[in-house]
Amino acid sequence: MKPFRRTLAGRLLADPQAAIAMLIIAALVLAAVFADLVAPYDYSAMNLADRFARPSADYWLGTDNLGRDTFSRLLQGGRIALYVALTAVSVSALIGLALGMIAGYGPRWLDNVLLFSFDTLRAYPTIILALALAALLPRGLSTVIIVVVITSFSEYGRVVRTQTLSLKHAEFILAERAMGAGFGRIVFHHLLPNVLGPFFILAAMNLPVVITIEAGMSFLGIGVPPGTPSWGATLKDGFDHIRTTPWIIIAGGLPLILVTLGFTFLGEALRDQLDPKLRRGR
Amino acid sequence: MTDTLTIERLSVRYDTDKGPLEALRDVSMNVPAGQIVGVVGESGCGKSTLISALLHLLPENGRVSHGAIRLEGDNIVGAPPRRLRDLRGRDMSVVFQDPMTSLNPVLSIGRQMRDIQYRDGGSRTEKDRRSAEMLGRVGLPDPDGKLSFYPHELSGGMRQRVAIAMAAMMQPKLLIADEPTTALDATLEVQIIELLQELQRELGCTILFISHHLGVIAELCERVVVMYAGETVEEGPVADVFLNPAHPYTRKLIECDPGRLKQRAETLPAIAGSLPDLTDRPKGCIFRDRCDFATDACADRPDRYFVDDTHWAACHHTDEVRK
Amino acid sequence: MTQPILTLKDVVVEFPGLRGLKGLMAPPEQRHVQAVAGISLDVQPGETVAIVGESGSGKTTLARAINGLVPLAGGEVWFDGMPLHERPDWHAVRRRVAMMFQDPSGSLSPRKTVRDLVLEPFAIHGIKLDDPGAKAADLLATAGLGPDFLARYPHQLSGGQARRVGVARALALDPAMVLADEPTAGLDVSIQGEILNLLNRIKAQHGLTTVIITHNLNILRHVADRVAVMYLGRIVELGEVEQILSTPAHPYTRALMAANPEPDPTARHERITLKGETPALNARPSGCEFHPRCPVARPECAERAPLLGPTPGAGQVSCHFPIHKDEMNTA
Amino acid sequence: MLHYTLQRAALAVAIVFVAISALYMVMITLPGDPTSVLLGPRATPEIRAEFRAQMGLDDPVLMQLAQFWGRVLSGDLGTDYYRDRPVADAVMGALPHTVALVVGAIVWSATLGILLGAFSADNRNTWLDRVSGVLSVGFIAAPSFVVALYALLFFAVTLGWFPTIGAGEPGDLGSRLYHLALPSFAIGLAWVGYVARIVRASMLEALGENYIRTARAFGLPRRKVIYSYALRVAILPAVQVLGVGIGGMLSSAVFAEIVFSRPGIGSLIYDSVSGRNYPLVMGAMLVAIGFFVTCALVADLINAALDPRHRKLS
Repeated sequence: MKPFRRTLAGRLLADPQAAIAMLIIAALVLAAVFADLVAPYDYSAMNLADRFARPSADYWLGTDNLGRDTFSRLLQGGRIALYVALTAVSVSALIGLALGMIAGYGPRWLDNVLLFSFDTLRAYPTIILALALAALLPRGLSTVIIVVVITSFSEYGRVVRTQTLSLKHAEFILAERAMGAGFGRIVFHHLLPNVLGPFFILAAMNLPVVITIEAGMSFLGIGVPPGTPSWGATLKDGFDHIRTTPWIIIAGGLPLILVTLGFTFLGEALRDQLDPKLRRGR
Repeated sequence: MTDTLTIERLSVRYDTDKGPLEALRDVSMNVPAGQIVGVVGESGCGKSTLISALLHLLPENGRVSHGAIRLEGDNIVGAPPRRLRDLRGRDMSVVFQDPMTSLNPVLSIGRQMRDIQYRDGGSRTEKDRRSAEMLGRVGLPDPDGKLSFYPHELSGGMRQRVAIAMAAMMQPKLLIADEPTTALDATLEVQIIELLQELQRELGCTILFISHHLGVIAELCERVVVMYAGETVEEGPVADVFLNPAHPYTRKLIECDPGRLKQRAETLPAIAGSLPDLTDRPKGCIFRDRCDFATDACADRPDRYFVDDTHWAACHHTDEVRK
Repeated sequence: MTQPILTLKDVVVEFPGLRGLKGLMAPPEQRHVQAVAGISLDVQPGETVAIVGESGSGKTTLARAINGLVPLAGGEVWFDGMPLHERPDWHAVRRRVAMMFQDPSGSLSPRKTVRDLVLEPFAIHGIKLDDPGAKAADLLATAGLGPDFLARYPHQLSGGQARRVGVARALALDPAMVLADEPTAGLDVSIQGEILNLLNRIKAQHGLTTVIITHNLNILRHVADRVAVMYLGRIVELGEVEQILSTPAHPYTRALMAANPEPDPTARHERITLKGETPALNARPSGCEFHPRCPVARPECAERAPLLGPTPGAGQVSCHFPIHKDEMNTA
Repeated sequence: MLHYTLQRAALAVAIVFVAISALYMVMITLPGDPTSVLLGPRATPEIRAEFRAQMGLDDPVLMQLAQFWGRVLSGDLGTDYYRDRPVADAVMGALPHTVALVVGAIVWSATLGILLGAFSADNRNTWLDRVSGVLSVGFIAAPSFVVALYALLFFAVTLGWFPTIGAGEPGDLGSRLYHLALPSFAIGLAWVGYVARIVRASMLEALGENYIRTARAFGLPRRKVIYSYALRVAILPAVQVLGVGIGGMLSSAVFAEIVFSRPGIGSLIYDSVSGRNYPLVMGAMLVAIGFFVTCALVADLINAALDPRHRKLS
């Protein structure tokens, strides 16, 4: 057994940036899991007597135009953000991983076809495509996930392809072929383990991006169904009454910033640890 | 005869994760003016650290911990930045090993050669004229036209000629050549060695020639310094050192070169064992663990033992080695 | 005379030259360059043939073509009676033809332990071992490494140690032939000897046929029986090792030998400096492809390409005006 | 270089063609009945049939696609049925505002990002470097629409330093720039972070290269080595990233345009989506994707022009 401080988790905890990041992420996960227990109010309960209430002991982060408690809604929003991010990232990452390896290791013509489709998919600006598809698809989290998958799997595909391509001509792969190793053995035993590092880093870095997209789409009213307390929807409520309820904007933006910051920090720390080239010292 | 370069007990230390690493320890050598002096050693012997230390280009975690580097008598260790900049390129210049990466890929040859003449007066045309003249001298066809070329448009051999032209253009007191032929094919290696010999004759500059190739050193150099694990183990005239080595490592190294053997050998000589860990140098002689001559005396680090005025070795058993 | 174990007949390997728009517009002969341009060679069982050349000579490509890592564009390769140019069962062929690669640690899969690496051939060919650990230790021992290396990863090995792992692995399945690409590349002279001794010992023990690709002329005498000198994808000279070393007949071979100074300051070097550099594969000179660099070229060399023919000695050379032994002495 | 340019341009055209075609096919095949959307729920079956025939909605999908491209190539992007105006006019009227926004964001991110990145690399592993590293990551992490909202709330609504609404007076450059400052900053901030990270990383890589050692070994002044030799190489990936990043900026522009109530492609699409105004959505998508792909192409060509190694391809 390696001592704890030499394991990946140990090394990450020793990095203050990563430690803060993991703290934030832990808070998010806890809030998402225990949202119903922690929340002081039902996130959808309207209390018309307390509309536009400023932050106070009763309502820590004030209320909105319908008198709903902002804090409770934000807790619930974390759950939505986490759900969308994890689902969308795993789906698009797996598709990208498969296609990227096929492009990188497959025949040249297939590589050209896949690369062209990656390029084409990248040409759609995410939010604009989301708007276009919103006209066609029902409003809901599955639409958000579909949009994210469509616009982001090509990015994984591209990174995995580049990595695979550079490994394809590496001498150790040639050596495997020279020993008679077949396609499956080369791909799963020798390519995959060497591709996974950058792939996981990219996935970690993409979690906050997806959270932002979900919030953005909900802000535009094409994400979660009306009434669902996504962070983006909460921000939209705040924006609609910006002069009367500025606290909703301030409070609604903070968890979003904190969580994206947390995931980004973690992604960077992971990259520093997993990518020996970037590690300090030689 | 004056010495262009004298190195006295130079030690260089790197701070690493595993603690301090002494990459050079008590390195000493003399480079007489107007000569070609070879430095020979295998990987890990500290050749590249030595060059970085000479040019004061050690990485951030490295520093000279001890000793002196004298250029025409002046100690340049710890010299102020201004003096260092004057040293580099004017008093000392260098040709690096890999011609493919040692020239800037996004600047033309002419621009790079003009840039290094920044100290000299003269117009752009004048500088370009000088550059072209130098390129012609190192054997580039159509030197004027080559000024607008980018490095990737030239072959490896041609790039190395450009690098030599840059190094020689400033008429330095000391030209350092860091394995300038290692990345080249044998037939090109010959061309570059002849070019260096020619330049040395014409310009009369002093050359410190670093190589792992014993044959090239034997042919090109007058004196040779042998390095092992960050230490200088032997220094002397090439003929003496190669024909009558005084250090067991030198002797082994020469024996190992299969080009020396004129008969097919069933078993080729090799040096058993491996380099010591430089973060934890063994006490006593650095070569002790791999040495056939080692005795208890070797538990003490040997000092330089002079075989004659110009030839020394760091070994307690010099006499036996030379038998 | 015995049947050769490996026979090459006019082997040609092509690489794509110009691509894209330019490629479409270029004349067909420029769309491909020939890295190996018609090589014929017989290798007898138990023999060691060294293929010598500088970068761009096509020597590595030739080795890779023999065991199918790069496709043939023409010619025939016969190994032990099997036609390797007719879509053979490579899986089976590669079990008997082992290959050692140039980059000692780069040819080891970076995330596998040494134990996994030396057992890899058994895994690939589905061979069950009673005691894999013992087998791995055994193989390492043949290559001169102790069992403490079993748990290491490639990046924890020195160049010489990685090379030994490569040797252990090449021998795992008891191959009939080994293709060794630059077995001394990246090794210091003090280590080089050990690796060559190891190779020689194994060759003798197993009666291995070996093809060694190298640019290191110093080792030829000690490892090879015969030598083929390559230039621009063709063999320019072929012969017994001592004959090639002492009386090279091709001017290029001679320049190559002369370009390799001995570590002896008293030796008198007679240098033959070649003009210029090896031309690019898509700009092959006319006639004898060596003539622009040749110190003894005559006008007809630019017009007529020489064929590989017998030398005054027992070898073969492709030169209109090969050097004779007596010329050597007066030079 | 000419060959390279032609090849990249052909690829760009193909990408726009395929991207728009795919979207168009999805648009006309996926939803139930576009007539009910375009004509409203109260249209009679007769009117619908007439409309279908007129629009060619009963033709095979590929035929419709061909007709669509035929119209597009002749400059006709269709009609905006809500306001009864040509889509081309609406889109072309909105485009300059979005372009200005994106260009503004690029100006912010390129200048600040390169400065911050080069500064970080120059002072690597000092506390200055660490602070600027945390800042860059912070910039990257902050979602652009939250930045836009915060900027609006603090600098426009609370402090009143900047206008809250609109794109400024037509013809008055000063007023236009004044209105542009906050929204373009909101879009560009994340890219300041990206560019700074990339420039720092590639600077450090460049500083480790042999040719930098050569330059230093010849005694070139440190400033020259860093800012002229290393930065020149280090900027190349930043140009590439910004080129591709324009897609992201276009997405952010949607928010900036909505938050600051500016005209532009983003708000045009936003408004048309709620009304299911397909011709307008398609037109705006075409222009947005065309703009993005062109920018990426230009970035690619700039890169090739700055890096002589690239030109070898030609």
